[in-house]
Amino acid sequence: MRLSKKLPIKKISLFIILAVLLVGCSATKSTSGGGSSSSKEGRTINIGLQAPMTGDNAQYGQDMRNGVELAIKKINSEGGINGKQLKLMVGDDKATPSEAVAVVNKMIMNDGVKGIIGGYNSSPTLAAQDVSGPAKVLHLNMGASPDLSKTGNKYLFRVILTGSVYVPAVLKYMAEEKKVKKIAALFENTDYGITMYDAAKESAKDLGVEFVTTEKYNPGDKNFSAQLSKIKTLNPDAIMVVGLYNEVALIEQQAKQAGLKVQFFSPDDSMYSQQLITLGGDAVENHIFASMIDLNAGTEEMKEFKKIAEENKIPAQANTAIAYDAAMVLAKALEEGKGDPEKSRESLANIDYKGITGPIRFDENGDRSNSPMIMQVQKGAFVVIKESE
Amino acid sequence: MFFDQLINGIVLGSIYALMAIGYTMVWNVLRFINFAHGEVYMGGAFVSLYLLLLDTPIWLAYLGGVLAGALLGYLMEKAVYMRMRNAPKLNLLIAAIGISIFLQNLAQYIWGATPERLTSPFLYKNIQIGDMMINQHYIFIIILTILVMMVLELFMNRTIMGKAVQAASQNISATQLMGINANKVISVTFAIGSAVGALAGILVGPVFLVYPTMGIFAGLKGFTASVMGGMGNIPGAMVAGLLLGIIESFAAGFISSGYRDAVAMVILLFILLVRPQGIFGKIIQQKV
Amino acid sequence: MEQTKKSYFQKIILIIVGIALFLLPFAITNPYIMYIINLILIYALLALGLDLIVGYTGQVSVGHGAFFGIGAYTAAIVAKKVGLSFWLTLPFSIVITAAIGFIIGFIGLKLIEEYLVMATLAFGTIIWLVFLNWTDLTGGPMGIAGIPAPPTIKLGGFEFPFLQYHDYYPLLLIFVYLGILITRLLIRSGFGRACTAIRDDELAAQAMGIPVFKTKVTMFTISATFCGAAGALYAHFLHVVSPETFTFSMSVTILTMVMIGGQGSIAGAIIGASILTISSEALRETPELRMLIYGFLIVIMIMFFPKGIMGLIQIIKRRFLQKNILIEKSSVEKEGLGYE
Amino acid sequence: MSSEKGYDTAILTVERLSKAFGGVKAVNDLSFSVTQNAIHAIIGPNGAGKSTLFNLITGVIAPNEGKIKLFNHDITSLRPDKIAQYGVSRTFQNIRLFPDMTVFETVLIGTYLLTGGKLLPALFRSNEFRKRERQAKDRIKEILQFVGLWDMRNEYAAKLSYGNQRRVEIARALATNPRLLLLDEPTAGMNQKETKELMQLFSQVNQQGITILIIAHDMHLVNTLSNQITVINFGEKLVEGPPEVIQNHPAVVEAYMGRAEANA
Repeated sequence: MRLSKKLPIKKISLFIILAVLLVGCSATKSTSGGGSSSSKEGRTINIGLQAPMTGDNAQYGQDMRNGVELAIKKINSEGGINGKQLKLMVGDDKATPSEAVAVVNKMIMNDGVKGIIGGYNSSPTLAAQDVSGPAKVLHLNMGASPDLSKTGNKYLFRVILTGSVYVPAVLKYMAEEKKVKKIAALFENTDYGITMYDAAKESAKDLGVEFVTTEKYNPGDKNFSAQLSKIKTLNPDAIMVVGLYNEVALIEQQAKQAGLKVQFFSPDDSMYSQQLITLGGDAVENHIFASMIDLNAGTEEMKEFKKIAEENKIPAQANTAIAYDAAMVLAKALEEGKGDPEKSRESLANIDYKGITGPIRFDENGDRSNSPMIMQVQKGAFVVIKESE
Repeated sequence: MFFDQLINGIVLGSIYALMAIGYTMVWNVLRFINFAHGEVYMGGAFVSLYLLLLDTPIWLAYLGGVLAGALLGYLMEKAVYMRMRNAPKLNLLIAAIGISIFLQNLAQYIWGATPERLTSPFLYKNIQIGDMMINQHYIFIIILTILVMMVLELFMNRTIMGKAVQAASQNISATQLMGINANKVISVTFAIGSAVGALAGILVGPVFLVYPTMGIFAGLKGFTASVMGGMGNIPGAMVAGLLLGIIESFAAGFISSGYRDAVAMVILLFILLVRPQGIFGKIIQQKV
Repeated sequence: MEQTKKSYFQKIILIIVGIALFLLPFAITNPYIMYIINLILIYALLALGLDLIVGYTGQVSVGHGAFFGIGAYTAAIVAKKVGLSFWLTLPFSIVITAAIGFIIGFIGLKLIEEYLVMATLAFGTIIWLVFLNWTDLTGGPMGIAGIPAPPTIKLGGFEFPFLQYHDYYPLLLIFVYLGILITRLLIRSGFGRACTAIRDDELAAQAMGIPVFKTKVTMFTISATFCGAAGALYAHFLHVVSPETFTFSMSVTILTMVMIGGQGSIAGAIIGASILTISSEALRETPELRMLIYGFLIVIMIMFFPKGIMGLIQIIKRRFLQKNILIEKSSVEKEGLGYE
Repeated sequence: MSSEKGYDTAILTVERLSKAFGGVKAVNDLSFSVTQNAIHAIIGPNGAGKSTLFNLITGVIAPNEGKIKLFNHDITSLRPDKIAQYGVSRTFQNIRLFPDMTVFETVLIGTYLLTGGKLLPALFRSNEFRKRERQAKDRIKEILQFVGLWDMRNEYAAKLSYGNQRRVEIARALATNPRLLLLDEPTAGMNQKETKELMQLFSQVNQQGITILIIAHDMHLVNTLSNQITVINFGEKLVEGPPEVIQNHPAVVEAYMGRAEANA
């Protein structure tokens, strides 16, 4: 009895300790935060990267980080923007909305970032832009969902194409050039997979293509034998796979093992990674997808990018290039804004920048409207089989 | 389709069975669920992968992975569990979960998050039976699983150490009567269970890839199989693993692939409710 | 009966500190810190809830993340599809989690301890898969976004809108206080004592006339309800729910909070929630090492402080207050004599 | 429980009770009855089935055959807590205390039947609730003073001496307000002085109108304390009667006494 009567004292003392701890934390944080907020006048500008750094999507986050770091290195070595150096704050959103909100909160409110690149996935981005929008922080994402065009957030821009651009392009190619009629869809049960599938269903009507079956798999699944066996019995002309490249590689491997010989294609350039070929081997040969970037293009920008990638011993992946571009335009917008978020936004909305991923311009929804090219894996390399229109 | 799913089920089931053995053996001696067992599966596969990158011959790389798995299990026991012998089971459980989080992220720190493929000498060859194609690596998995089970069965019933492990499931101090140190029995149990778990990870590597979080679901399934077979019952775990793989495969093929993992969980709940001693619970009692 | 002046004094201090904590937002300007504190409050409610069943009743659950999720999703669905405000979604969440908690408790608590762990694990995984796959209701992997903030509270001439993190703090704090109050009231009743007796010795408890199964199921239901309420708060606070939040690792996080803080202690649950949330946020600076360190800390804590931080404090206090106890005992003896 | 009247002789009746574990019959076709206000002893060699009998009576295990009646209620196979509600309380052969509780808290658990486990009164601290809590606490004070542990009420029960731990267990059993108290070898492992004190305590308990059923090894204790003895061996009743009869019964001497003396 006496012991339990003591509880309050414990609680009080601990609450006080806790409070002190919290205040202590906030004090240390605000000194670091203060450092960055004084950076308005000081020598650095913080930029945030919101991307999955752990978990199943971590590889994409790593690619993005490489790209952004390359860009920042280049900018800083050339004297920074308006005489200030850029500093990258990496936040791991674990590809989940709640973590994304947490990291973006921290970046904006504690680290005082002026712009955010990311996330890679749509639903974390959708959740995070709820925080970045009201704070007037530029947010350049790589999500696929059309919902990202409908947020009404003027500070949200998308540096890749939307699913509603990629999907019709590749589907049109399949229908017209490959004469495909019956398609089986196999997509990951995430917003990305569903978005792409919905877009495909939409444009399939106009092209006279039919989806004979739609199979889903849960994120992280590595065993697709059940779905593939089912698809095999339906004998489709082609299979549209929507997923992460390593899973796509696995799917095609397992299809090959199951004796399923059919044309595979997927909507976008998230396939565009050397890893696809490393993992898939000859099983991914002939895989077709739409892409906004060709790493073998002979443009000046591409050459330069590849050069600094090589100098820094970073693999030149598509996502790395896209993130690199994003960081470059963000830096440009911040430079022109001169610390005023409204002006920076204005500048980004009207930007016309020649990037490695082609010309970068944003429409009123913050989306790019380049038209993609069609690529295919041929002899272990990515080859453009149809130039962008 | 039926035949396809059956083969898939047997392959999956072999892996589950191998995983289940580790859970069941540890349960036998310590009566707790080693949640970090999935990380042994992952660790073994990663070490094999690493050895292959160093141009080690493939068999040696596989063997190295298995040994590394055994070592990992042994170290887990020595470094953590052994120091917690008198702690409540709940604390052991939390410690195991902590180890699991630690090892997953250690693997990511060292090797990165990108899934990698282990090579297999058989992966690109198929065997034709009628109009069905069966991958040779699948057959390799099945044969090796059977082999491991036979060796394990021999070890358990023909060697003193094996008998001590069995006796330990009744009463850990009973091993003392056989003149064998209880801690040694526990260490051996961890090492063997982990070696088998690591082998499962290595066998899966060429098919389902190797990555830091690969152990989570494999662990969950192996654990389900060990409950199905009756906790602590090694032959039960083997059969239940196979059964689980086949059920899951058919459920995924004929019901819904989205709920495939739920099937295993529903089975787990059902078994716990209807027959908590496991499907083969009787076998233990007869053996006693 | 040993209600001395001292304990009244303690009570008064407690109340003063409790009220003073409402003023915390005035001292904190950084909204990010406020956000973390709010998260701590939500986690504290979860930890309090889980502690009821783990710490006070001795039944281990690794499925309480699912109850959290059910509460959050119920609130989200009711708010979005029916259009009800927070004050109506909250009771919905509570009722539904209570009902599911009752069912799961009824099924799972028939099992022995180790099997209960497995059953709750299975339950948690199933619920997560349902969140992920029942796309029509839960939005599938995309979850549900745009959950409205609670409506503005009007008190006389004052208005309390929910616009930024500072505004949520008092609401969350009230719920945590409510959780603490309910826990205290329950623990110091026949019911609560029955729970601790079951934890310590089920057979002896039963011999004293305690209906073991009924008591356990009741406590399990209450415990689930705490998590359901926390879920509703979370949904309206974060405005978004998605399946990955409510996986097995959430259940583990809550359990770890309880264990690290010290089971069977209100202060322990709150300390555990605070420490884990803060350390998880502090480690954000090093994303690659974050979970590595986190896992390592869990192992170390559980190995060396098996009774959590409260256990540690208990030991220290016992050492320091040895004298004190002796003095108090003699006064107690006097009191005893006086009574006769 | 008004049915009590008219049964002033037998309050507990065991009829043809049998329980087997595997192939071994722990209790076999056992019948006996306990009269009101008696101190009834059960004796028998180790493994005779005495503790099993207690577990059967208190509902911890269910019998294979036979009936147990308490105040003419059939309590066979009821849950232990239900049986406790009928006024049966017990101590355990190996003392079972709650490891994290003080003496006071431990005995407080025994008042569960008085305070009840209702939620709403607890949450709203109703007058009824407060009254019962007060009653429970007063009762504990009374009991702890009675067993002589009032001064140690704030000590951790598990840290007390063996004899005092037993007293705590008895106090906890008394707190349920039993009419029948089952004591399973309460003096095992105690020294002479402790045994004597406990015996005194038992007769005091008995004087309060509580019937006692006691398992004991100590013949001296049984002979001086009890007024009825049932001797069982291999789960079966060997003989029954007052101490004077049992003491000199040849079968008892052979089956039990001889061994007990040899042990001593």
